[in-house]
Amino acid sequence: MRTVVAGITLVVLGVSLLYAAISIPFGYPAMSDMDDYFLAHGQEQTGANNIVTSVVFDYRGFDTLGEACVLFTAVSGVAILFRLRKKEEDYEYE
Amino acid sequence: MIDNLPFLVVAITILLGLYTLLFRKDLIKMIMGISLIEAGVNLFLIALGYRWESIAPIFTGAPSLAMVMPTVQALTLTSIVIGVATLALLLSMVMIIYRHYHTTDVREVTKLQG
Amino acid sequence: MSMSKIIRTTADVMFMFIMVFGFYIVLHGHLTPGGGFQGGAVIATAFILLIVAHHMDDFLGWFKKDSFQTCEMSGLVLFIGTALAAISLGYLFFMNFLSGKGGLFGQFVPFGINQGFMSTAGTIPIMNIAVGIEVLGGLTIIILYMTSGIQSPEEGK
Amino acid sequence: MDIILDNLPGLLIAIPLLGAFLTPLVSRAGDAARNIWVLLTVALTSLCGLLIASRVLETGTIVYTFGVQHLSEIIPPDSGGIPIRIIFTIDPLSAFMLIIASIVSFCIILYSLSSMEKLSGKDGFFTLLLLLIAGVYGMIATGDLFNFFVFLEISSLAGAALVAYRIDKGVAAEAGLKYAALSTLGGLLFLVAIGFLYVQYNSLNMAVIASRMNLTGLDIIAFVLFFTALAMKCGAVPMHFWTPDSYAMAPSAVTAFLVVSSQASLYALFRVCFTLYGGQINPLTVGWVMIILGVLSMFIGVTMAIPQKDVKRLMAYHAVSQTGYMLLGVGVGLAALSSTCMFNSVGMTALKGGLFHIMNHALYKGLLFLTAGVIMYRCGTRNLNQLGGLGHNMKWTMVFFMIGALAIAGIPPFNGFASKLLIYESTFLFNPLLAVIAMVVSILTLASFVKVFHSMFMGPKLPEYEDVKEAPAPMLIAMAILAILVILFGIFPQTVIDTLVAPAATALIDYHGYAAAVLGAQS
Repeated sequence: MRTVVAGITLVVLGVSLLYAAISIPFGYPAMSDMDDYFLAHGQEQTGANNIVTSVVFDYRGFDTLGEACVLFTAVSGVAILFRLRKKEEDYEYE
Repeated sequence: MIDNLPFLVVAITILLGLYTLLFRKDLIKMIMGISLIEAGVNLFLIALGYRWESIAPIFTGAPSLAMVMPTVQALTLTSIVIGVATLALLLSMVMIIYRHYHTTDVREVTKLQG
Repeated sequence: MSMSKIIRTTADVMFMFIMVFGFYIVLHGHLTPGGGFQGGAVIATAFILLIVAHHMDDFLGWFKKDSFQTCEMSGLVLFIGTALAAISLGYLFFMNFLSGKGGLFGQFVPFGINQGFMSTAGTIPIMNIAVGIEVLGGLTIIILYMTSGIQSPEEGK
Repeated sequence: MDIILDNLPGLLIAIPLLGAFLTPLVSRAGDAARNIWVLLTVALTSLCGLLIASRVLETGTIVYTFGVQHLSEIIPPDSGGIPIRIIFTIDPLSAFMLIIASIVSFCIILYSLSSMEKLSGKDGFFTLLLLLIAGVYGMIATGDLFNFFVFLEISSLAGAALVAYRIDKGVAAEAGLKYAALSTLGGLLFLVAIGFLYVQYNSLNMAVIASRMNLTGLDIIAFVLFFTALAMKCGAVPMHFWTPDSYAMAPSAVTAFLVVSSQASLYALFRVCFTLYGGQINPLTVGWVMIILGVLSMFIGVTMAIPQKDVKRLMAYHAVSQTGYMLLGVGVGLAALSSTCMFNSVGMTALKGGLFHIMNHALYKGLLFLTAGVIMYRCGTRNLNQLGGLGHNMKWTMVFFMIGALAIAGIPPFNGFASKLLIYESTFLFNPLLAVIAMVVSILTLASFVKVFHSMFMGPKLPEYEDVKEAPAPMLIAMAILAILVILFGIFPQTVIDTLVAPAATALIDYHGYAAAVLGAQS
């Protein structure tokens, strides 16, 4: 039963991805006004030559704050998984 | 049609990753499937922002002014680091499961009935 | 789990070069391709090279695990500190209050191709350094925990 | 002072993150210092959340742009009318969810201060709890799709690590792995859908995409991906196999907040269906899909809950079935949108019922999980067969459990009844069969909770629980806050509906207003 459901999801997602692959023109984006604004004004407003860094740290800096938090979550998650635990903390799951 | 080759590669990578995730029985292979899907999605995001005959959006000594779309690359950077973080957490959980169950086969690991 | 003598000596030598290259990527994030995350990852590979080449206890002899944790925390606090400083100066959160003001990193950059000046781009270099330190500490701690997790299969260690 | 009031949305996320970053440092100075630090951070954040909610309910949608000099610079003058930065758009619906998150987050931190005393790794636990709270706040308040994805990942990772906190001989780690793998998969599908929208409309802001949207084949695929990704995350039936495991294995304070984080995904599902694809999708078909999901969740949740013998697994299945009620309520509201006459009579009450049920569910389900946590904290086991006769010693916990159980079953004086009544009225007019199923499920819920109440609290005093003491003070205060709110919302439902739920429901439907708030009325 599980393989049937998995097969259906695989086929459905495959068809939708292939349809998308055919219908999106590669190299000719439909609209690019936001990106042209970044390219045109990136240097004056943020002063950085590397526009990607200016987008990462200034225009969409809040994403990068979330980004650093994701990495910090992973570190604290790994830290509490490998911590030194006292013996009796485990709950006997029968 | 041949111009859309990158999106075809994306579709194949994501399907391969999903196949490994859904049909493989070993936990480590399932996590490999997840990282394959992540690679596919990152490639998809990058390929969305490409323009023909354009260079990377860096003005230091740039040969031409026709540049690729920068926002997508910022999204991909974030998505890659999220991929690293998820993989680190998933793999350390599998290590813990292996330490207690001494197996990584999904069928034996289901003490919790789903 | 330590490698042969040749690998250990080359690792010690290479460690310095990778560190310098990593800090170059972090510091020149706003001019050349790269930035906080990529540079931090390169520096983290320098530490992981040492972990792989030498025995864990030797490595923990040189660098304490707490030093990486403080490294990571200071990077994060510096990052959110520069962002909060914008609020204290009366602007909104995450405002680039240094760019174009002629101060620390404030040189004005006109549109067009130039060879890149170091003291430009306001708060972006500061954030680059902060994220570089954070990723450096974070990735090394993850690898330290996972290698210590492998070595000791018995309960609790 | 007005600097803080203007920057509230930014501070709403900055304070918990700063608190989480500094917790390991503060905890080196001892447990008491860390407890004070964590409690202070959460109290400040909840205050921010409530302040924002009250300002939004007074002055309408707040739009906060990150990285500009003044609050009014949403769209840069020379960018042709498109916002280019990340924007927090907090409309009455987000304010409604912010109130839930603030109340429940304060209660669970207060609760876990004392419930974690005997366990190890506490600074990691509190760091992750603060990050989970910050992630849920971000998911609720953001108006930017990719920013939502980043906060979705933060709350998923923090939630998965907290689910696996106890490790329990690998069983909790397995539940955490299941939760993390599923959330990552959901997040990746969400990201692919963002890519589809980005390539066509070149924007990540929900308001801009909504105003530029004209439905193409790609948008329908993106909608399906959004729907499955968020349905996966909110514990609706087809993908609900992670909910019972992770809710049962996580520490009970964390479970109470995982319920709120699933509701944040549910909020995002409604945001996508009502605002992002406002006038584009056919409300009847999507409404019926939501109704079917809701009915399935209700029915499967309850029927799977009855044979359970682990208290928290039983409550987890009830959480799945209650999510079904919310989906049913809002689904009927969405389906009724297709014809205005039906909407005026049925749709508005259904929407109000569904949204009000989100708040009630967060309150009484949080209360129930906290009571289960007290029993786990004092008796060390969750197995119903081994428990019994706890009513003699644990008076307060019994009272709180009774309040929670009666509220979930929808008994009149409590808040569950108020929202379920709204859902029954509207679904009965819409399609009588649905209302009948909803009532049957409600009766089954009451039956299973009576069984749990009897097996845990009634009966003779068992020898091994002879000297079991009542829960410590912070846990009782936390449960008392939730219990008082459950009773208060039950006795005065009409005032709560008029002040909180009605503006949220109107804001949900009015996607033009949402776009106008961000784009300055030329959308």
